[in-house]
Amino acid sequence: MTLDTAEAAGSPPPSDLAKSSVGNRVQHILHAHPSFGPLVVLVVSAIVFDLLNSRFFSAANLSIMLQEVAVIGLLALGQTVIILTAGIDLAVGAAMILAQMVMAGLAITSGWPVVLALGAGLVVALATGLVDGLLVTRFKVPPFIGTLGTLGVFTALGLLYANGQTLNPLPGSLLLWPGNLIQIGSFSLMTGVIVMLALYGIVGYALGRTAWGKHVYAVGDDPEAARLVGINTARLLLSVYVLAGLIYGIAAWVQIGRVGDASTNISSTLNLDSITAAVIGGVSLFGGRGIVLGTLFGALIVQVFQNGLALAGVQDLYQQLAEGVLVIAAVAVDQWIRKVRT
Amino acid sequence: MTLDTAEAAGSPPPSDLAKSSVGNRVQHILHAHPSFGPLVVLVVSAIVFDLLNSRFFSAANLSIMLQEVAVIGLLALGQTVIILTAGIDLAVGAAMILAQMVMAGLAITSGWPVVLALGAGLVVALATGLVDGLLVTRFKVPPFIGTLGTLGVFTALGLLYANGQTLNPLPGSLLLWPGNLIQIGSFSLMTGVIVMLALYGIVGYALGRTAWGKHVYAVGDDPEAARLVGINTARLLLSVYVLAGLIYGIAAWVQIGRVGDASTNISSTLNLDSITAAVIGGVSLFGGRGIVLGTLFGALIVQVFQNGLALAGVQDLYQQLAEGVLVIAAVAVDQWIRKVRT
Amino acid sequence: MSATESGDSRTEPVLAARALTKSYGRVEALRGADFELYPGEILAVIGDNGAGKSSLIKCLSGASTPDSGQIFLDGEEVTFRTPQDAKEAGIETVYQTLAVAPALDIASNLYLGREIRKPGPLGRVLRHLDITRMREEAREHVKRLGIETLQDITQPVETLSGGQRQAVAVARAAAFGSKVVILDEPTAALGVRESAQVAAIIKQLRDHGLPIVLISHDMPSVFDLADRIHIQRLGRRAAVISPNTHTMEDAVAIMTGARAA
Amino acid sequence: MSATESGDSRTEPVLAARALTKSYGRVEALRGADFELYPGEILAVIGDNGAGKSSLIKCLSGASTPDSGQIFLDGEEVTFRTPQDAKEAGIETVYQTLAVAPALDIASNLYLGREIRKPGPLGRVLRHLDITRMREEAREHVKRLGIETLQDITQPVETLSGGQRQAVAVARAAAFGSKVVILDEPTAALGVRESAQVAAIIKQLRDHGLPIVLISHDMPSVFDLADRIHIQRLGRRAAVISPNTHTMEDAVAIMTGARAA
Amino acid sequence: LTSCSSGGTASSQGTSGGKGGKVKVALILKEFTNPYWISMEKTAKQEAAKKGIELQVTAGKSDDDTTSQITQIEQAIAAGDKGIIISLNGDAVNNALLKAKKAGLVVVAVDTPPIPASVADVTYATDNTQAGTLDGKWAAAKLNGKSADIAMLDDLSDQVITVDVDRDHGFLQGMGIPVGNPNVNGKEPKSGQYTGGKGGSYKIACQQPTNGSVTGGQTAMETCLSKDSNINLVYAINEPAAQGAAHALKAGGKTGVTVVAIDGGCSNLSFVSSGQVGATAGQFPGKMASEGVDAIAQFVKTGKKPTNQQGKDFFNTGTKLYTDSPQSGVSSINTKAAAKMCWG
Ligand SMILES: Nc1ncnc2c1ncn2[C@@H]1O[C@H](COP(=O)(O)OP(=O)(O)OP(=O)(O)O)[C@@H](O)[C@H]1O
Ligand SMILES: Nc1ncnc2c1ncn2[C@@H]1O[C@H](COP(=O)(O)OP(=O)(O)OP(=O)(O)O)[C@@H](O)[C@H]1O
Ligand SMILES: [Mg+2]
Ligand SMILES: [Mg+2]
Repeated sequence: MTLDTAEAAGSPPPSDLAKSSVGNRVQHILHAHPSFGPLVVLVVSAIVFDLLNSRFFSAANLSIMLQEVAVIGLLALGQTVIILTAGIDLAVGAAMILAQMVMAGLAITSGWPVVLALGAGLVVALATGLVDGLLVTRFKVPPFIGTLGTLGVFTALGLLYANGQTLNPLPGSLLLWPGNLIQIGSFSLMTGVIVMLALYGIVGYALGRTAWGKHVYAVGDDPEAARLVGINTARLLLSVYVLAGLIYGIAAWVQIGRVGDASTNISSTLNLDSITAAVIGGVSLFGGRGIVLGTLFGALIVQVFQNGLALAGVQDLYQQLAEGVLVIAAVAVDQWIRKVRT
Repeated sequence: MTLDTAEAAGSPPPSDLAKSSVGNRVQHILHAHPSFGPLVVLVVSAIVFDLLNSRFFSAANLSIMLQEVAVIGLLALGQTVIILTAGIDLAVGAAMILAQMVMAGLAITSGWPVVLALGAGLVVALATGLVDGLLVTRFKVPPFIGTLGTLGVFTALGLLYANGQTLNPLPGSLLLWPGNLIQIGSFSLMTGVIVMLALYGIVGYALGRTAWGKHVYAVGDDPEAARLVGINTARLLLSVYVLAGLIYGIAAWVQIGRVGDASTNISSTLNLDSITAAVIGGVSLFGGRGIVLGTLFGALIVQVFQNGLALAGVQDLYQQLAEGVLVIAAVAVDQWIRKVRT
Repeated sequence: MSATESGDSRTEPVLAARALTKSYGRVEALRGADFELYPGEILAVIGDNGAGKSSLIKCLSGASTPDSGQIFLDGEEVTFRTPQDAKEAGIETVYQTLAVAPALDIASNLYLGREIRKPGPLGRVLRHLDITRMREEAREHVKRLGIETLQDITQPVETLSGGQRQAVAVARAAAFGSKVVILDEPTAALGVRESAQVAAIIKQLRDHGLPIVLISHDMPSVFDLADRIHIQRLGRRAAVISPNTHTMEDAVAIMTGARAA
Repeated sequence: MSATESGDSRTEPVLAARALTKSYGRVEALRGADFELYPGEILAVIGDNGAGKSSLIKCLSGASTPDSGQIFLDGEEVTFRTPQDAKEAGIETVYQTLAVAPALDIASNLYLGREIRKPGPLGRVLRHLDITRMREEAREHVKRLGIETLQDITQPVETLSGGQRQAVAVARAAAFGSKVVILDEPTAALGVRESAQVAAIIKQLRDHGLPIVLISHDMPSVFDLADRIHIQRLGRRAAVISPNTHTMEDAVAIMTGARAA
Repeated sequence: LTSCSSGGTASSQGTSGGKGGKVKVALILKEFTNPYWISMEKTAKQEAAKKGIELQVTAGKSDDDTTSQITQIEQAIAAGDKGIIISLNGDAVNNALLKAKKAGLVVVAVDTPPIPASVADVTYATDNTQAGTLDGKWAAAKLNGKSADIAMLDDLSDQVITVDVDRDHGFLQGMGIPVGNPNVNGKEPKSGQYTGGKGGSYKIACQQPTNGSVTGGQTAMETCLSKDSNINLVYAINEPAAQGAAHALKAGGKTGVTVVAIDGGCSNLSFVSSGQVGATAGQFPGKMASEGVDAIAQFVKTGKKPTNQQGKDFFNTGTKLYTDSPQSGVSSINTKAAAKMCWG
């Protein structure tokens, strides 16, 4: 009998760092921090755009980009939590518009105290989440259809309530608070941006550091397994939709503050835009994979592309073309960065 | 030693029909024919709408409903094949519009022979599918992002090519052929509807009765398993996107025939509409589950709702509201019909 | 259903079922299955593939609802609508499909549904998980099952080897069962040493008074461990035998229908 | 690496590998593994959980690409970029994860990638599958493995019992292997009778001259079937032994590192 | 006409005559999110009620959705409506409208003239070029010889629509800037001399799409300011876009920028009175709608189809410039007076 290779009995498993070449290191970082890819894309494209037009990195332009990302960033945050459960929310924009019209309508048309009107708007937003959540959990309607239906319903309700009006809150009103600008040198930071970042922090914490978050991932990953280990998946999903609704309510407030009035005439692609931010940020549409930080980067990447192309003087139609190409390139680069040999 | 239950040794397993109560029968039908649910929804809602307005079942109205469903039905067919592979196509409408402008532009502006112009348009449509397919298979871009990017690109290309023009093909031209009406009594059947039904037949056959179809389902169901059994998943996916592109090209032709001209203003929600038809028809957005017949029913259901509500005299925003509610109800009923005890 | 094997017939079963049926479309998985588990015993459940063993324990653990029949816990009739109900009643189960969240790491999976929070206000108010502690304990739990090849405790379970993954699922049940532990083929993917460890743990749990249901195709191990053996056949309980009075050949013969029990 | 057990050393290996390495991030699954399979033999591969057995055969079957090292088929160096490449070279594999399409029925899964078309123009031109024939043959194949509880041949495999599902995967390899058959724990979920059937089939295939790689944790069955035993440990081949010269205890001791082989 | 028929359930008038049932008319709007359309709907409904007409109001999903509009036209034909009042989303609906005409329906276009104009029997619309020209003239006069650094906030980037081009070009003409290509936006020389008012040098600092929405206007203005912080004149396609621009200017701390718009909605007048929007060219959607309803009512009564004014492609419903900073040579009315004729 001849033996091929002899392994010293009981030799300890080799240390984790035994073979840690630079390539391995990078791979390990990427494994541990999956939103590193989008970050690289963000930084590189920002630098390129600054080379094309040096105003890009001006304080004024940076302030504006952050302001512009506040609302969509918030919507994408709620969307991300839902996508993590393998859901999708097509009614995100409609819910925000409805909440916004309720806030402004109660405060201005119906003359409620602003605090109450704001609270009522948040409650309405929360209720939109509750409706979506119940459709998904109770009536077993796939999230795509449930929220497509409520997209129609919330849009109609918002328009019926608004009755064709654009409402302008009084200057200095609490409703406009998220639009306040904090001057830091020549950089002006909008309060709503701080609100958005704070919410990313809170939701990121809840997802990464609490049992609730682990359950969100587990349900999105394999709902049957989550059910079998004893997670109340229906209650969990409901909590997710309600949370998302609340975030949309806050987005409504930020929207009023930023724009200075409440109207129903807001982009009809908010649902696609918020999903795009999440997917560019590395969140899987099949659920269970991704982090909110990625979504934030995703939203910023889209913003940087739009702003950068406009500043670079690219014409309308070509801008749309270039944006399409860039979005694809961003994700292709991210895929290439995170490619793990199999 | 006492035995609890004695089973006669080697007793044959009980016959399949041993316990076939009516409930069981229905369940079995539903298992074998998962698009039975949408069919029930379709029939019931059609009957209800006819009770609300007896014009609903008039030959004229039925003709119109079928005509209206032809284009979206074709788009939803291509979309369904992609969804079955766990993909999604956001560029479906953009690809159709581009192909349409190429067909009409070459035939009218550039004066190509109509057959060649038509062929070129189909090739362009096929190429859009090829691009999407390559993005997904070569560059590993998630379908959502890949087709979102090409949505921008194809839209821009279509507009640049069209240069703001609406093109009217000559009467009697081949380009208008799908719009021809075949009179059957007072019922007028559009040629494009026959084209659509034929394509549903062909694709349904390919999916259900050929190896290619089995592979489509396998790849959508579990891409890793499909790879391990030796399916060339990249080539398969590519074939799916190219096929879908071709179908969009045919949809472009039908669109020209039906509308009588080619313009870029069609609808920006064709992507959502086509996905909706598939999902209402019971196709899973996670891939691998569903049949094209379901999609056809799904497209018809949406059409019946729109038409029926309008005939019933439901006004403006309330129509939008009611449509949202009905779409949810349709799927909830379907879920309830197919509910299998677990 | 008059008497059962072993002296346990005087005491009341911890967990019992009467005439459970369950069918899926045309397929009848259970056709009136009975079941009894007595305090402090290891009950093995054996049977051909497709005999309805997993279907049976799914009903017992709330993972599925029988079409008809009754389930009793400590003599009281119960209805488990969800696995959570059964878990709250103290029934811990390792399913044949393992029921893990593939993208989550080992510790998160081990503690899924019973996470440990940090001590102090961080845990109480902010509900911060004690991730370090869960990781450390997870490493211990898995080691205890003899798995020594684990290189990285932060690996998502989808990247684990078949056996490592099973170890995570088994460790979960072993660590947390409070009234009954049900194991559906817990050693199928495990190596020789690891299987032995699991056997040792099963014995240990029994010695602590916890009754155990063990589904397995490994006859030698079943005859080594079990106090009683429930033989499932064609969706019913064909017999209950004792490893003392019957041989493996007897068991296999009844199982396959070669003998009328 | 001079000589190997058994008289097969004179002939050339059908399938061989030298110094394969493979790591995933920080985890090293293979650390220079060697491998040889000789014509007409049953080679068992045993080892602890996580020893790298599945990783090894994944490299051999094209399911994954080694970071370094070489693979030889009939003495020629080959690179399998996809499982398809290996399959075309005649290597049929049952993976531990089974690799089935859950929503497809049994026949579709069995024939996935090698579907049978209808005779005549229907099959040639329209590529119509012969679904009736595939179903009938599938039923035969599964029966042959001893699975008798199957009630409905049109069941999607996701609704099959654990053992039934494994039987589908094994039947596939057994039916189609042309040069080498690799089985990664093919009997883990199978019952007593079914495992015996698979063992019989393995022998039968070998008797037809097909060499077989069998990964298993079931020592008695390994010692019963194998001509040679490859012992994997910590990502390397620790030893190759013969069931004639070594006992199970020897094997386990080498496997677990209790003995220096 | 007769009283409201039985609850409107079964439309018993299967016969083509309006006998017994109400005359039915379809009002097909572009979309519902812009208050402009809601306002038009309201007036149309009032007028219809007066004339005893049953109005079925629908709209596209967005302002490029011709698919829904085609469906709605065909349904109106199938439902036996007497006429269609439509604000069309694109040329793709032309054939459907021709079919409607063939089936004997009166087709009235409102707000947006179809191309060719003969697709509709009559069109009631704002003369968008004239509206833009008013803005341009006023702005040129207001500049009083100063150089102009202009931001052009158009409607859509992805389509060429007549309203967009007419207003944009009207503004440029009013300013006295030559338009490059009469069919497309953005082809004018990027700098040069404007000849309106006292005349002076101008520069087109940026041109951005707004989709005619507040957020779009705001984003566009912000981008423009990033490109060129010296902008002192902003043309906005409509009032929502102008409001967004005004807000962006305020947030950016920019003062002394003149914004001009087109619309004339009541709820937007405060922007004009506060000076955030310098002037706006008011249009009269209510007039368009009620004229449309009247035309169809007339047809039902007399069988006479309405027609456009001789030699014109559409019936101009007029436009008035609203501003609190009147300029000599440009006729305008102040916001107080405007409050009586604004819409919404
Ligand atoms: N969801 C389902 N749909 C249809 N049939 C099912 C379903 N679940 C189980 N079955 C069928 O019920 C029968 C019993 O399955 P079960 O999983 O209980 O067997 P088992 O005894 O655990 O077998 P194994 O030893 O292979 O795990 C099998 O024939 C199986 O195919
Ligand atoms: N994709 C992956 N990512 C990270 N680690 C992996 C991956 N695949 C395998 N491993 C690790 O590689 C090692 C070897 O795994 P492998 O599956 O080859 O073991 P095995 O010998 O087949 O074990 P078992 O008997 O349990 O099936 C294990 O430590 C496993 O965790
Ligand atoms: Mg089982
Ligand atoms: Mg393995």
